[in-house]
Amino acid sequence: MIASLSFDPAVDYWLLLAVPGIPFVGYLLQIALRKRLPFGDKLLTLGMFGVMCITVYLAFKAIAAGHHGEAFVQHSVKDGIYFEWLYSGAAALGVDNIVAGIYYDGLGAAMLAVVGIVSFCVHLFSQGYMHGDRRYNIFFANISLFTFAMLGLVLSDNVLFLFIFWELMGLMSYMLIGHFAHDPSNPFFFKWATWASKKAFLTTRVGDVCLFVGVMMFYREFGTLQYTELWEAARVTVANNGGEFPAWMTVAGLFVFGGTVGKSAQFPLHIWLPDAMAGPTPVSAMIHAATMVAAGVFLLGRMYPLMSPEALHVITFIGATTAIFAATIGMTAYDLKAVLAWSTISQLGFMVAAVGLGGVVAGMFHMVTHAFFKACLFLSAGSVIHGCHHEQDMRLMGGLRKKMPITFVCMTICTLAIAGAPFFAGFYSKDAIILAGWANILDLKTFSGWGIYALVSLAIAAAFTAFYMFRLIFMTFFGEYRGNLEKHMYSDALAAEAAAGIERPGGHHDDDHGDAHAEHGHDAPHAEHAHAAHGHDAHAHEPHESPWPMTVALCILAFLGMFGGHFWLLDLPGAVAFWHGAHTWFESIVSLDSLYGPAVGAWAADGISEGILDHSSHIGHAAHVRAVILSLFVATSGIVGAWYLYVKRRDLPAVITKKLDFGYYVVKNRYFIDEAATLLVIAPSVKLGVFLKWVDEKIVDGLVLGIGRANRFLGFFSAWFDRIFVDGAVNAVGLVSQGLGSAFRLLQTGRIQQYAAFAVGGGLLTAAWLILA
Amino acid sequence: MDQQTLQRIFYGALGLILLVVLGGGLAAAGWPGAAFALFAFMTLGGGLVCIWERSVVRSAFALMSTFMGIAGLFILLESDFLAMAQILIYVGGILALLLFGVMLTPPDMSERKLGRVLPGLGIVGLAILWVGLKVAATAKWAVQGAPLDGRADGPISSAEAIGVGFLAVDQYVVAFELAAIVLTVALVAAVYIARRRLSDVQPSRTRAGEVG
Amino acid sequence: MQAYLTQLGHIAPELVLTLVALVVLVMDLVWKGRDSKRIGYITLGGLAVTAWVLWNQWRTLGDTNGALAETAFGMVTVDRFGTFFKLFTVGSLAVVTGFVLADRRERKHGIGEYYFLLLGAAIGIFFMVSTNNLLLLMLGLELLSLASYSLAGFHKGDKRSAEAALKYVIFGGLSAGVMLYGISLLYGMTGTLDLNAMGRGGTQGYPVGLAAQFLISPVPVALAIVLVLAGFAYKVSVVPFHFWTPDVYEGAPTPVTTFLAVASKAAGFAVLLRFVGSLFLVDGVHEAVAAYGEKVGLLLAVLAAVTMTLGNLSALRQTSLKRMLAYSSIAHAGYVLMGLAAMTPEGFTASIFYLAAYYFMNLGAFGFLLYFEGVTGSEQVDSLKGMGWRHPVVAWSMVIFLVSLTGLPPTVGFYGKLLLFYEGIDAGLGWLVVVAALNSVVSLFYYFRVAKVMFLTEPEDAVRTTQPALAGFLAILGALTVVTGVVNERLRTWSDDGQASLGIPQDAARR
Amino acid sequence: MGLGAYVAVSAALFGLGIVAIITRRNVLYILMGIEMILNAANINFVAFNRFGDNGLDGRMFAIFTIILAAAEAAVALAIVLNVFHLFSSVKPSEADLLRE
Repeated sequence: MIASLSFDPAVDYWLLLAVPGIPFVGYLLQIALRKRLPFGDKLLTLGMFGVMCITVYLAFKAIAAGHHGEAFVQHSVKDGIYFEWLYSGAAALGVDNIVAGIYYDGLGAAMLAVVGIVSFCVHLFSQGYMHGDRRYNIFFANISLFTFAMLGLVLSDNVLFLFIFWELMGLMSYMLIGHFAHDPSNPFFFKWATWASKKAFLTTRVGDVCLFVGVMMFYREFGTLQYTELWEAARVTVANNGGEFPAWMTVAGLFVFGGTVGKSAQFPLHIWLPDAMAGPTPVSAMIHAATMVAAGVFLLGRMYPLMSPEALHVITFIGATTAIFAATIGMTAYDLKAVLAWSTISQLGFMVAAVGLGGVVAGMFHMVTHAFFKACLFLSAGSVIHGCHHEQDMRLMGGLRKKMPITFVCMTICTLAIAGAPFFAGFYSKDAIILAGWANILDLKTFSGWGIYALVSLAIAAAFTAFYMFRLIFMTFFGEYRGNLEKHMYSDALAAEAAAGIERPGGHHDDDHGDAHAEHGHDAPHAEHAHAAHGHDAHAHEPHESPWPMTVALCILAFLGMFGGHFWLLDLPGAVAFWHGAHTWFESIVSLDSLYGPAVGAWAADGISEGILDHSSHIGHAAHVRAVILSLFVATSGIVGAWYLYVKRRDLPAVITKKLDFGYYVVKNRYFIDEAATLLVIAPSVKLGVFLKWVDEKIVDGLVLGIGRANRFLGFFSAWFDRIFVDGAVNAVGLVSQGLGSAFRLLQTGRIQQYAAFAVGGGLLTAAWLILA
Repeated sequence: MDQQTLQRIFYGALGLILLVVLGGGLAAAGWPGAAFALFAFMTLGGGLVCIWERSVVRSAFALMSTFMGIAGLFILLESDFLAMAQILIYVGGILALLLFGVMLTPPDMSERKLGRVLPGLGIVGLAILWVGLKVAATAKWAVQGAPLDGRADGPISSAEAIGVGFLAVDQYVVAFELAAIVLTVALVAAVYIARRRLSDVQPSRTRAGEVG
Repeated sequence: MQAYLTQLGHIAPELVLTLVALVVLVMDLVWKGRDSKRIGYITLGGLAVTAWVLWNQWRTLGDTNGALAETAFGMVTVDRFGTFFKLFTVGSLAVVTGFVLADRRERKHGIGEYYFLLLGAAIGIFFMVSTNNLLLLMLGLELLSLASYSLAGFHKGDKRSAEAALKYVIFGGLSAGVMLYGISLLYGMTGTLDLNAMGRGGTQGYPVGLAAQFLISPVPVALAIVLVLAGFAYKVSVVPFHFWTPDVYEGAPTPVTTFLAVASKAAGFAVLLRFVGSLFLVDGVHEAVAAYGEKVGLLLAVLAAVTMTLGNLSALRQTSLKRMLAYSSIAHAGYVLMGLAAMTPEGFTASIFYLAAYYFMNLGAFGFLLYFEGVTGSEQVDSLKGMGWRHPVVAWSMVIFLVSLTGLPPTVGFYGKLLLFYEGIDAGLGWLVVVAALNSVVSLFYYFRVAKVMFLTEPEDAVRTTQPALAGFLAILGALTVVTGVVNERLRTWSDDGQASLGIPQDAARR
Repeated sequence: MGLGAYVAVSAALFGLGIVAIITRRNVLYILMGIEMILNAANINFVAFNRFGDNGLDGRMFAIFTIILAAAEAAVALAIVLNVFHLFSSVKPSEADLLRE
């Protein structure tokens, strides 16, 4: 039965077209009708459910084909829906038309399914989470448009359209981060959201410009923007160049990678992502964890054959650095969402590093599994925050295990997944990345110092990941609930922070709790203010489980976080082989051949160590066993460490913190990268702006004024000229059009015989012209 | 000049022109020429009178002269069937229709005449004359060069040829049928628009059941 | 007999449509005009059948390079060009029928005649767009005109409607007479009524017909061409034969205005395209004739420039939406004429494509007008105050139509204009393209005044009624306007197929 | 008489028709002017057919023109009557509700 599910262009292309179409129509409806659209949120969610069904259905087709040994080949514009862009103009420019079409392959199938599922879950979740928001409808409209953009990005078959959707996503990210910027009832979010949205927009713009430059470089050299043609062009170019990448390709590739650095929050442009947490939590889950930030990695996957080895080294370095550096920061954060944000950056580093190491399939795989469990983690965090009445500080939580059982179970599953516990989704993908690193080192062909650096960094980062994620679980769900306690183990630290004027994002969002505490500032001890603020609502200060739309969304994602790595339900032989991790569902549909086509695939594989490609080979086997052991080891060490520090010996963290005094201070302050950016980039920019303004005011204006004076001095000619010709021209256009309009109106006398006379006269004139001409 | 004098001058001039063209036609081409001159005069003179006269009824009758003259020209052009059709349809049908119209509308004697007619006549006439002369001087008509009276087989009755042409598969049958549709549509339209009912005058008070 | 049946098969769409018209007439008599809706549905059903027949014809014509070698009954040219415009006509007539059904101000009796006359006009269009024979063309044109005159005056108790009909019939009669005279001159010079034969220069280097005339002087040809063009120009309201347009559009019932502005105008352009193409551009045309075609092209270009300028500038000051749309339709005639003036096959394609684009956006705009006549009972732009918030679906659809009429992306109007501009430049009419671009800017002002009034002013009185069916239909049209603006491969191909069946050689680009 | 004479008569009649349409104030004159123009064209058709000796085209066209003229006259008169009933005038210049 499953075998009969083969890709049918006649039907499936229309389904694919409907996939971005549904959220777009939803967006239009919602934005046009706003509150007049009855059950707008429900409608959009329903539409998104349809999208999810379509995408999952199509993905299952792909998986089924893969499991039955059929190569899931690329379906491209040649046999699908497409339209020619610049139909006439391109010919005039002397280049080929840009054909925008649908490109659907295994990676696309997986990515679509991810976006479809996560979008649906986020829509569902938001119904509970955003309930009562002032701009509830706008929120849904925006998130629908974002979904449209993301789906379009995945489906588009050329880099130009990828870029267009990329920018659209950037815009929607900006709007969604700034969602609370229109809500003055919460001063903290009000300020933070405005600032964070701007920061995110501007920071990613740096990367986007790089991407555009890179794309244009490729377009200039290759004359095309289609993926398939780009890959082939790269292969031919390199072959003609004696197997070496030309230097410009390294440069262009790095420019393209710049886009990834911006969008996927890689070092050093990662600074926007933690602040993007100013947006509503569902947005964080969808945009800043599962989909948009993954687009950068997706881009790398699409552009991989264009990357020279040198570029790949840079990519490896950046990815590995990001992975470990973000992980260290994640260990020190107390804000629930901040931990997850840093974890996201770290995981994105894993993916980028994987691509750099040649494990492009592994990177893509991790992108997919990560989307599931990270979305689930964020939504669980949202559920916790919602349950704790918009408190985000982990130090004010604890013991929620009993009060929010569903959330607890879901979050724990996904934490196990991200930590790389066996049988969970993250295990397979992280294992594949470690394997890529190991094979990279073992193989002479690809060996470089970067590989060792990457492997070590990634292994440590993986251990750190397990540590800080379980730290999160233990702090949030274990122990006793600290939200209501006046005195607990963190109260001194909190009071000190409050005294130092450090604002916290939590506890301020109060659509339903009044804004009484907004006035009396943040210097009051938290417990007291919590009572004062929420006192009028008897049950409000007790954490509670979230409503069903939220928990259902959590359960769907948690299920995928558990089983997303390996659908052994589908295919028994795959289950037998799962120890080898060889036949995950993902690898059955995405291989280098199916990603880039046979010719380019083989060529791309040529530059990759064979261990990554073939698990049965000597290197592959050796690498694989070591990789599995290493992953198990780091995961276990991280989990045990977290358990020891946050359950067994809860006094130790403070001691360690004290011991590490300066180091902790540096990490806690995010390595001062924001400050460095301010000092090195922003401040000079501002200074430059000030300088240019000065130049403009003093010199340019002065010059202009001088000329003006000279003119006046010379005589009235200039003024006359100005008045008659410049003003005159502007006025004349208006006058002539008005005047001619009036003149034409005079012709329209309403008298038919005069019309006839005019017509005869006009006809005679025409005839005369034609006769005399 | 008062109206009376103008009328006299106009009709006097017309009479003179008639004499001149008749004589000219006779001199130029014998009796056929005279016949042509007569019919041409009927045609154009009728048109002139039609424009000149201020009574609609008179104008309508002048137009009849035009139509009859054209019928005569058709006979000269060996299209006797057409001539009959011209008289039957134009004089018998269209003109009768026009006369109905004339009678259903009141006479309008306030018509200004010379001041309004002459300048227009002059300008348009001159322009058309200019164009006409240029055309006449340069036209190369697709003629076979056969003069009117040089034809061996003499006048033919075109009725049969036309009748066959109407119905022959590869000639005019489509046009014929289309003409039928045109007439049907015109009939329906004319009847609908000319038909008057109470409800047309008082659109807001349509009485139930009033149909027709 | 077999041949006869085959030939009948070639004019099957016309036959079916005639049958539908007769059925409508008879059923109206049988039902004594009591049931207006049922007649409307019969009309729609008949149109659907006609469309189906036409579609089959379109497909089968694909086997013979888009056109049959032999004319049916010696007169009817069966080609994809004609079929394209017939489909266009059926499509717009179906919409107009829907409008009649939705028109709140339409009285109930006489509705049988209403549909019959509409169908009669369509029959006229069917014949006139699919013939190279001037006789049949004239008959079809007159059939369309006669039906249109009476339709314009259909509200016979309404002074404005009656006045519109009077103006239309006078201007139309004059134009028809003038055109007939021009045809007689062409006939005199060539000895044939077949457009394709006129330009052919005869064999053995001995020129006949127009070519022979050109040996002596082009003056008589110029006169004849101007006279005939006057007849077509009146139909598509090109300056200086446009004067009737605003008055008649304003006075006629809105569905009729829609019909005149869309179907009738497209049919006029169809015959204009065929006339110019067959006379000057088709394969085998004598070189003297072809050379003269360039001059005619220049004339058309000048007329196009004047037409679009006049239309747009006059529209600027209109307070009545209906009258504004009338002037806008004049301006659009200028745009379409631009592709014709290019005198290249691609230019013709662009014109045809633009007409198809015009179908979506103008039907939509007039549907909007109809909708608001039903709501406010007024045609004034000012009466739309604040309606954007009261009737969002219709208002936003209208915004799409306005965007498309202005020619902004991502609508089909933009794409159509892009093609026209491109072909204009390609044909060396850069100045005309500049004029057209400036005109588009001018048009922005009055189009967006409508949007401004709808969305940026406060509503004055309460909402009265809505017509959800009409609103939904407009939304669909709006969606189509956008969709065809992006995905118009198919439409372009169809336009090109239609153009290709005219038989203009690809190298007809001479400038 | 040669072809030129007929064409000259036809051209003159055409001119008269135009003048009638433009100058006379009564709408019935306009209709008469239109008839004149149609008749002028008819003379041309028949004359060209007669002298050109090329089938029946011209004569047939003339017949169809007569038919068209009849149809048009019927419709036009119906419209004129309707206008007369509403405006109590047959002067087209007095029906000028629609202008500018």
